[in-house]
Amino acid sequence: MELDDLYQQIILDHNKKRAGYGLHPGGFPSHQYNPTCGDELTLTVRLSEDGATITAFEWEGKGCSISQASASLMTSEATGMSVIEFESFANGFRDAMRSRGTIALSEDEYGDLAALSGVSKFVARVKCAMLAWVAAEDSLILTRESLN
Amino acid sequence: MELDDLYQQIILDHNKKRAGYGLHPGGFPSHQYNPTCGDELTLTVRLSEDGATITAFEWEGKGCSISQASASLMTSEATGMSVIEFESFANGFRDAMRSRGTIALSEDEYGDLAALSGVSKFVARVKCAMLAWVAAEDSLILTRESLN
Amino acid sequence: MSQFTPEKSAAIRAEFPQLSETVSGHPLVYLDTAATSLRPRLAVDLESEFALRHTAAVNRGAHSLAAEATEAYDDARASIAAFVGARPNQLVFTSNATESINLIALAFQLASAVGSPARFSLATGDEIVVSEAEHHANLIPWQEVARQTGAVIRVAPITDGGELTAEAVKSVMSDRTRIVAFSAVSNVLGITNPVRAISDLGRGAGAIVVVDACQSAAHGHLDVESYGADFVVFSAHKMYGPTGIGALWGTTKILAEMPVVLTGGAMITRVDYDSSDYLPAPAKFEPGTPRLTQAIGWAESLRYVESIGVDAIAAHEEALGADLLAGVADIPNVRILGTADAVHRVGLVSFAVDGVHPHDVGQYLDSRGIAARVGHHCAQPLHKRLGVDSSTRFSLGMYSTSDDVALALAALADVRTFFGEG
Amino acid sequence: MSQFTPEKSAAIRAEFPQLSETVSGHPLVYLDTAATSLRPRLAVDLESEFALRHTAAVNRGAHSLAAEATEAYDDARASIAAFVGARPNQLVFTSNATESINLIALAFQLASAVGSPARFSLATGDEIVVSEAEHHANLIPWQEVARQTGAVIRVAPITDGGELTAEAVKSVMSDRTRIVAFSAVSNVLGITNPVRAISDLGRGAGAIVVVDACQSAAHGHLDVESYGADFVVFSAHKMYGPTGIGALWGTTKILAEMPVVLTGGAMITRVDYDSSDYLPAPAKFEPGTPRLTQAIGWAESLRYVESIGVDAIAAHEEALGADLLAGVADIPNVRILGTADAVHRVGLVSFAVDGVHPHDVGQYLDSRGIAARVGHHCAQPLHKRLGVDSSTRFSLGMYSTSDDVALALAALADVRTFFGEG
Ligand SMILES: Cc1ncc(COP(=O)(O)O)c(C=O)c1O
Ligand SMILES: Cc1ncc(COP(=O)(O)O)c(C=O)c1O
Repeated sequence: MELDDLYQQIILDHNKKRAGYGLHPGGFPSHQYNPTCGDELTLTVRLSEDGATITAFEWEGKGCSISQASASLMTSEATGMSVIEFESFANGFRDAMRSRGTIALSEDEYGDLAALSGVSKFVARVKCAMLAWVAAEDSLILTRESLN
Repeated sequence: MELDDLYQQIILDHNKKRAGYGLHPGGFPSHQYNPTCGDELTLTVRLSEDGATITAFEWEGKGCSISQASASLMTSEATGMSVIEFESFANGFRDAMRSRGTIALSEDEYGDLAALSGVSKFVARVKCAMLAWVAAEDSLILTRESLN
Repeated sequence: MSQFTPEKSAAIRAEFPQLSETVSGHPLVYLDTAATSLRPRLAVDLESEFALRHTAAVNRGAHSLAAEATEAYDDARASIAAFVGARPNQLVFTSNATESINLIALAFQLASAVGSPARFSLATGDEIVVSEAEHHANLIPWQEVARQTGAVIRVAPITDGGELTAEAVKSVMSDRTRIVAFSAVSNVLGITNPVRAISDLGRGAGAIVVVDACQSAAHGHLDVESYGADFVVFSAHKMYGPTGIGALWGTTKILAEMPVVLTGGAMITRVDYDSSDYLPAPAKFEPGTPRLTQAIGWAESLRYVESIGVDAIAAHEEALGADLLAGVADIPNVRILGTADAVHRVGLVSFAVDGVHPHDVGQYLDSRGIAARVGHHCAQPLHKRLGVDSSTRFSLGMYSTSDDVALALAALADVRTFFGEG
Repeated sequence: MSQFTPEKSAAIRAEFPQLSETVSGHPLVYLDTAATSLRPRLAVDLESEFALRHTAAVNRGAHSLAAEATEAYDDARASIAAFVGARPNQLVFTSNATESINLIALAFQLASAVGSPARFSLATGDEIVVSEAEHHANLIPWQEVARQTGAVIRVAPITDGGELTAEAVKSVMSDRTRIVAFSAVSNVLGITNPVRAISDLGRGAGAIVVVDACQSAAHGHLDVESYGADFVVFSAHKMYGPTGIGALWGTTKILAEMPVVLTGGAMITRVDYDSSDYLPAPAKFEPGTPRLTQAIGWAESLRYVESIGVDAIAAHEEALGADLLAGVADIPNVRILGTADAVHRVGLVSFAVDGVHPHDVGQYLDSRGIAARVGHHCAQPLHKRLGVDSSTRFSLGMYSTSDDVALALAALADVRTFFGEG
């Protein structure tokens, strides 16, 4: 396992850039916590008025470069997706992360997120990469529940 | 370790003979218990009026041949001893039992009790051989306390 | 009769180096598997190898060694769970079955002290049902619960033949029954109890049902779900695994309801000076550095058991056990504890020899190389119930052979003569 | 600087096979001994050998194997006790230090529920003193005690430099102080606390004093008596011993007063269906089948430590630790947790790297073969107190060398550059 598999330049950049960073009031924020390292992240998914499309991800939190870059890259790549699209997008991402290096994210589908493919070889870091995604899925559930 | 070291004929005989068997009312009986096997033994030491001499051992109990023979042999060999004599006699017996085969009981001093020498090689059985002796020492203490 | 071919038996025995030791100058005949089983070499070797080359802190830190150790530990839990038909999250590691039962008992004590959670809170007059045949491990913890909470122990009678029936359990149940705790197989009687029927009775009445599976695990197919209980406990060292590790299995629901008992690191999410939040089971019950190499070794032992075949082992032990039982029954002046006619038995028989104390019986057997267990086998009340203080026990494992049985029976037949009773 | 000659170091390292493993293509530099220490071959080998050739039930049965196992187990206890300056009857085996503390905490919970024995019964408003620097293992069990009994946790402050003084402990004590629990050495700070002074304060006030000696055991001479406490706890796996075993040391008096917590077989004298009588310590606290091979392995590990010399190891680790500390302090933008100027430290340093998260620091170090611990090290509140969420830690063992230190420092110096912070 090479360190550069994990820390591609795009990741180091997004760790600093942090697209979507900053929470605004309202919405249904989800707070996620990683007990091993104490990292945490709060994220709100914003939907279009008809509830069908993701218009924004807003998040704040502290954590390692993988967790920060993953949140930032998700924001960059998934903003504008329909909720349905995002769900399968997130499933695909999770499958790749859990694959222990056997599934790579295609650049066609995942764009810059493909840079996170290497994480799946570092089992201890998969949770870091998933933190923002778990928060997004949870925020979507909270949003949907509020509609019922 | 040979089984005959442990079970000399004298022991097998005393396991049946059980000198001193039968408790009578009065005195200061001591009850001893071996938690590993559930064996128990109650023994009363009877002293002469001046409290100096052991006139009898009375005991009842159930247990293995070693514990029964040890009580019976103690009765045979130590009845009539002075309390002081018995104390050092019992100490010598204990030392031999705990010696892991390095100290043999002399026939001159211990008579038929010397047949128990072999027990000391069988660590798990030392407690059995000591049961009556611990009871005797305890009964003596109880008796002495009653005099104070 | 052995169900294994001589070749098969020889191959199995070669995996257990202790079987080539001698005792009192005779090749060891190990008939004490019910107390603790011998260890297969490949499992011990794997455990050493792990200790020597892969030691690292589990669930902590990002370094590769730690990640690998964590994975190995999780895999071990998953494979032990699979062996007993459980999901990994339902399997809590403990030190031994005794500790497993204590965790449950302590949960009751802790909850009762504060009155919550309700399911684990007992009040004066609530009832705890155990059987007359329990090991001390499945009796004394309940006595402590009773002592603290004012609950009452109700003892389900066994028959004179040692059998526990669902009716007997029912006879001591009432609308105050809150706990039903009993063993799948008594370690003295070897008789298989009607576990499912008793569990159904207990759970049907709203009680929490605890099954002590120490003697049924690894001697036949164990599917914890099929017991229909809330909790099932067992120990690795009776399943060809190491000392120092055992398990508490619980349904997902009951483990979620059960309050924490032991606390500390590795079972928390957030900790402040005043209070802390806990992870879900099994982590919730496993504070501190885990039994890492023991879990690895246990899992490997069970893999070995599976490679031979659980059903094949059960058939082998049952057939050999029948011979053993018949052989002991044939020896004059030897009394078997518990009926020899029970429909289902494991390969285990306890007995009393007329006129010869079990310590002496055991010593004599030992002089002929036979390792048998003597004493009350941690079941004093059961022995009293059966009219003896202690007994001698032969118990079989996967490595036992017809020769072992023959040698044990021959020696047993000579015991009374040796002690001048014959 | 290493206090061992290169030959001596090489001989020690040869005894720890894991040191010849590679990580990320580099020879392993193991700097995580404070989490769990590597295992010497001779101790692991002895443990395997015992498991493979001498397995038998301890404290039970008359067969020779069982008698031998019992003797070996008792001898192991005696030699571990001797290593820490204790008498064998004062040393209770547990699963780990966490469980040791929990036994004490549970004794308080159980006693408080029934109001007896008085020494272990707490009432609302009674106080439990801990320090700001405690491991979760020495904090959360007390929170549970407080939650149940209405007692209150009082936290003795450390200085910004991480030092705990007797005065600070005194400042939070009152006439309601019933328990004082603190670590001899924090696993994050590495600073040696004034244990005796704090114990004297606590016991002087009639409190029960509990010392967590996890990080002081096996890194220097440990004489439990000299701590002046009621209880001292430690874990084998931080002392070159196996996982799955630890100890609770208590004074003879306190162990006699302490109520039983875990119950079952092997700790009793007489058992009826209704109630039972218990043996004295340590048996009273050790129900069920003991951690046999683990005790044997632990004792052998300590024999190896003694063969090298406890004082020599302490001097070695202290000298090397001073280099490590100075080296880390010299790297720009790295902040050490706790003062670097403490008079007594063990070979351990935790730090934060500006702009780089500890997970990333650890991952980078790992890529250079260095096994360091990252995270909150089971001390979340302490990290918060020091203004960080988590940190990276280097810790030394008897096998650590100047090369290890140099490699770790060189890698650490490169971390910020790699992450574009340099
Ligand atoms: C100071 C301190 N206390 C307690 C513990 C807990 O030890 P264990 O996990 O072995 O129970 C540790 C180690 O993790 C420690 O360093
Ligand atoms: C039926 C039964 N229950 C409980 C136990 C206790 O097991 P352990 O000593 O491993 O905790 C045993 C074994 O001694 C047993 O046979």
